[in-house]
Amino acid sequence: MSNRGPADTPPSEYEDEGRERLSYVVGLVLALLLTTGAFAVVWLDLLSGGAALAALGLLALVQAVVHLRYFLHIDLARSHRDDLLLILFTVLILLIMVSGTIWILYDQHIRMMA
Amino acid sequence: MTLRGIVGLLAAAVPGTASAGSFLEPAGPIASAQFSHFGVISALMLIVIVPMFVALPIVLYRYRRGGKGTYRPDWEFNWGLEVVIWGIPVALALALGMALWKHTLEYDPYRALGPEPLVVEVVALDWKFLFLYPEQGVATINLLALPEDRPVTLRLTSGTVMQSFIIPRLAGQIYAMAGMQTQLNLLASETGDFIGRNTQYNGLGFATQSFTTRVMSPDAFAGWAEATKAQPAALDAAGFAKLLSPSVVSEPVLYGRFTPGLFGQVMARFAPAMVQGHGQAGMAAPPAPHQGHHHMPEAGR
Amino acid sequence: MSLSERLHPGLNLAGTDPEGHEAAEEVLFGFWIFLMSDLVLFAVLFATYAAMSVQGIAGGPRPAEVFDLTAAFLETMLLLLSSFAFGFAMLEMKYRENRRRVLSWLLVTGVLGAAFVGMELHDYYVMITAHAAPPQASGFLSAYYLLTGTHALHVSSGLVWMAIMAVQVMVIGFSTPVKLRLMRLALFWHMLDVVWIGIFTFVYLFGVVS
Amino acid sequence: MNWELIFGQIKWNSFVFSGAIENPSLSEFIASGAGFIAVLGALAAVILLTVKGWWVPLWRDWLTSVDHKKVGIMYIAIALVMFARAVIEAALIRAQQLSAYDGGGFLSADHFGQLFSTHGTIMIFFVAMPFITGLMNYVMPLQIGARDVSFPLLNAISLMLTMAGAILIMVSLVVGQFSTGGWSAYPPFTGIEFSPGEGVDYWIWAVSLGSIGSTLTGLNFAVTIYKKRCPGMTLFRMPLFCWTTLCTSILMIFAMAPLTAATIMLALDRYAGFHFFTNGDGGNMMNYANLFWLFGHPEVYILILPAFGVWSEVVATFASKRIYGYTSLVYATMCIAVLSFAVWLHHFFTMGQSANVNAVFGIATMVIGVPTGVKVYDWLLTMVGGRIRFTTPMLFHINFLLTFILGGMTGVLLANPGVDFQVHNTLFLVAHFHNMIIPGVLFGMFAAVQFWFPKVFGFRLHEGLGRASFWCFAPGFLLAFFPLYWLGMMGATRRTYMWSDPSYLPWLALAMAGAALILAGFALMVAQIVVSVRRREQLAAPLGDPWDGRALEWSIPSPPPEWNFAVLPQVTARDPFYEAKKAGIAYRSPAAYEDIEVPRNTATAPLIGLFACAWAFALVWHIWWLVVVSFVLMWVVVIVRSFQTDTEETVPAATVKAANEAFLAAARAAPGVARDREMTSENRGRALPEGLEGRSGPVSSRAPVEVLP
Repeated sequence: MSNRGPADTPPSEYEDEGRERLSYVVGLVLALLLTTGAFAVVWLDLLSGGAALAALGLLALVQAVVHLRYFLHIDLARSHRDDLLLILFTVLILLIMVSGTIWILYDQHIRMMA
Repeated sequence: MTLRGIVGLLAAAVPGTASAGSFLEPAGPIASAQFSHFGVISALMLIVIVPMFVALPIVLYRYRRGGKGTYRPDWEFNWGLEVVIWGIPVALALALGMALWKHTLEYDPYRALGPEPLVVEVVALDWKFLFLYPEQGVATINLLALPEDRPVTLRLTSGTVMQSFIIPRLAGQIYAMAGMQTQLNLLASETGDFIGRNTQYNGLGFATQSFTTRVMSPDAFAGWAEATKAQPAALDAAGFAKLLSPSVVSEPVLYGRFTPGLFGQVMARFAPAMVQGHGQAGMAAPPAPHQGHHHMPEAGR
Repeated sequence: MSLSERLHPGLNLAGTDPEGHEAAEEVLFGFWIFLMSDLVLFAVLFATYAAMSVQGIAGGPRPAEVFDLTAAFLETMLLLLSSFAFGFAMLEMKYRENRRRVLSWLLVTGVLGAAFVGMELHDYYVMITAHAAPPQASGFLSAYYLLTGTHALHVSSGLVWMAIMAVQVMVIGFSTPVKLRLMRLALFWHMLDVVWIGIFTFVYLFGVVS
Repeated sequence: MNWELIFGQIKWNSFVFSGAIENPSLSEFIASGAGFIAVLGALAAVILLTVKGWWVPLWRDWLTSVDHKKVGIMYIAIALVMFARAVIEAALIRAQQLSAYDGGGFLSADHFGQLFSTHGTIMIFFVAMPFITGLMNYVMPLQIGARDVSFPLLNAISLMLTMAGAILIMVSLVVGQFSTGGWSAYPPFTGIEFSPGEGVDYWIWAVSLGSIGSTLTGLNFAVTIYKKRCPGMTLFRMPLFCWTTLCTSILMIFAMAPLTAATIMLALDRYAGFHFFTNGDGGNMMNYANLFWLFGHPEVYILILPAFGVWSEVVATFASKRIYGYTSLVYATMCIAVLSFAVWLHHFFTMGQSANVNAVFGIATMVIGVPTGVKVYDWLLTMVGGRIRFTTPMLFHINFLLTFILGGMTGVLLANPGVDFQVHNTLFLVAHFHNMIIPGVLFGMFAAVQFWFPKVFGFRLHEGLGRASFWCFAPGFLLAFFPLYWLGMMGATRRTYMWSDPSYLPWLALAMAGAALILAGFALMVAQIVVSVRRREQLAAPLGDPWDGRALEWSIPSPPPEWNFAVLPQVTARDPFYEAKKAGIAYRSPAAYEDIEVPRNTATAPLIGLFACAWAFALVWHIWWLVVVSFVLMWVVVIVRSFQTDTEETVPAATVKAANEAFLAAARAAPGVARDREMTSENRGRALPEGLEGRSGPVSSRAPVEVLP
């Protein structure tokens, strides 16, 4: 990919811009593949039941990571520790809340509604 | 139990324990276990409480301004003490946790207390409770008659808002919710009248929403059932519809018979799908392994 | 090199605008926290949906009966491309500060985003008219409309924000506050895309599979 | 014109006074009286402001201010006003229950229902929350050596949203009824089918405004602590109050979202016929309990952690000693913060889920007891080796240690599903959470007021009246709530406006006596403030350090200048001001001064608050035109603000220098006061550090730096 910046732009910035542009393109391509893959699983009946759910969940997880990495530029090696800790803590809280809620309500379903 | 003895003695010395409904005077194994568990936990907790009550006055006296204690303004840490103040609570939490685990699993309100329990269906209504006896074919409002020493299974639902059902001297609370069915198993080992009530606020008549639990000898219970059957009043769908409007019932009402399957119908008013066609649905996320395995046929009848 | 090594989420200004990068530190961290809080809100809505899509059918339609996967796929593509377009708007802002090109990329982003919202509204219209599935029909549908509706509302407010930012770029130009606002909008936009991954997977695909 | 189009569902009989006319009874007269007092209070405030000509200063210096110190003071003012209402409601509740044997009493069931609902809602959302938020606002930036929070305007907006919620609740005294669903507003009782009026809507919108404000506050404080610490102030050098502020902020960021979700769902159920928590049609009321307590449990720790921070500051200062086990306390705080997200089910053990679920959450709850127990013993050990002064805050602390540990014991009892089955929804539970919140949070805040008041206003509070109020509050609490434990074990249910068991009577009488003592304590506290304001000359401590303080806030004048620190401090250790005093380098003049940028005052925040309040009121009464107009205006204000570029002003270095050098000179010149004289008028805020009295005497005014002889 070539880019035409102003003549006074130092060369290092050309590299930076190329790298960052590439990041968005890679992100787009991967996201397209993963999305199409997820829909293909359902449309083409590639898998069924639990396997399909597991595969879809995995594809969604990977795609979320792709978005974080290539669109939001979160990089394990080069990012702030504060930000990373925040994300990890958020993930922990999300897991507790979502899995706890589903566990509780599922248990209720079995005990009181089924 | 000696602990119970002590607490009982204490209770007798304080005004108020003559109250008709407290787990401090258990009349069955469940309430009794809850009472002794209360005692065990309280006793264990003294391990952290007593040292504070002993040490704090000493420290305050010794290290008050002008006291004899040496002033060490920069002292801030000691490994030995640190191990003690983390270690004792951790050990205590372990012990308490084990007691909790054991008690909770053993006294799950859904666990039947023996074979052939007497099944009573409870419908929580606005400011009264309806009790249905499928075995005897009778129904009552605000009177729960029970035989002594026979396991009882209460199945609870609500015809209105969420309520919390309790007979303190026999067992603890469980919620009754519309379209859902909860269970409470108990056993009465003493005869007598015990108070039961709703503890979840549900409007103007809440304060008065209590009922009598009358525990009788098995023979007396059988006699009671026969006598109640002879009552002329019958509870049908139309009669139930009238009960749905909020009211306070001061004297118990007895019905000689009721429309069979009434309990299921009350549930079905709020959850038709649960009764007819549940099981096809699966938890969307994550996949639910047990779905559809827990039919409860009586709910569908 | 400590400035360019310590990177915050999203595009960093370290290489081209050190002063802006310094100012971004606090502001972007704050916005990132806001996004995490918002994510918790979505998580709770997801969990509610997961339970309601099973317990809350109440004799009404089931997920598989009302969802249109083709529409969901097209919506996914629109949102993904708009996210991508926003990325390019940010690159133009960072390296050239060229108003016309930034605005054109923002326009592309906005049009794709608006198309996404339009398609979702159309989905709702079809569900309500053709499938008799309004939010009042059952707990499941209430949860569905709340989850997707909250997302659509986020996208719509993103569009309004984008319009305001376009005006600010024209009126104020690329001052540091304007740049920082655009960077925050970019984070917001990308994060909505991440939430949408959850929606198309756990709502639409899971709903049709199970 | 169509009445309903303009006024929505407001009718003539929506006004509280109509009840007293149409249906005269003591209960209605009390309701009208409360409404009357609210109107009269507002009127009196308007008249006072007009007569004294305070409208302009109120607007110019306070409402439009974005200074964290003023925002903090306004938060605490809200908390105190709302506390006055809620504590009177508490006394009414007690009086009703005392007099309500077999249907006696003077309140109607409906009025009683509103009382316990407003009491709980106000105490949590509009007393405890603003109190801790105000305190963190004032103290935290000073302790980390910052000039303000990261986003001062956002801070002011949070305040105004909270104020809008508080005003909405006050309005409900006069127009319409409040919810009777309790502070937790469980559906389906609060659904449209069973609570058709406007009461629950008041609850929903008041709480939503407060919770949005708190989320933004949490965000703001977390960024402030992460990004605005002064040079050398590493995380592990921060005062413990800052640590607890950080953990509380993080809890606020994550815990408010489930509440917002729950209130939105409840609102959709009520306004638009959705079925989240309804009876039937696929609604599931248990999910409400789940969502509410996903917020509600962390909320408990949002309240108590800042109080823990206060206790740490108080005990170290009045024992004149380093805090024992700093690192231990920090990790204990973190443990509590994380674990608080994993125990919410213990609020509904009785819903009927399986024993495994109950046991897991019960054990998780007990585990929280471990770090809490550690903290309590850390505070005890802090006193070991100290020189303890029994000042008012310290008395509150001692009382806290003893009562809180008892509350902890009942908490562990309640964590056992088997015990909870028996005492859930009884007065035992009521006693337990009041036992945690009153000696822990509320008295913590009172201690904080006594402790930091001289910093905020430049003069000390009257110590005698402070101790007198303590000696009402502490036994008052014991009398008011320990009988409730026993009543709960006897089977007395909460939220009953009458009862029929004669054996409850003596215990209810004791509780009433306790409530009266608490009221007396509050009256003494108000008297203390009034007397202290009158004697402010005698009590003045402008030199900033009346208690021999340890953290940075004591190194600056009282009240602090708008810019807090003339030059941002450089920190090399924990307890930096104490270390500076010890090393003899306190009150040293900085090498150079620079211009300081401070944000200009702006009408943005009060306007947003005003429109938010109008919006919520319109939603309550279904006044749709006002809903649209106020919502649009709210965002117009935000957008207009975003186009303003000139939002800061500069304080010239010369101004800063003049002010700061005058303060430093006065501090150096002042004779220090030793600890045994700290409650006399000799205490002008220049402390002789405990244990170092012999080394540092009055310093000659010629010395540029305080040098030890």
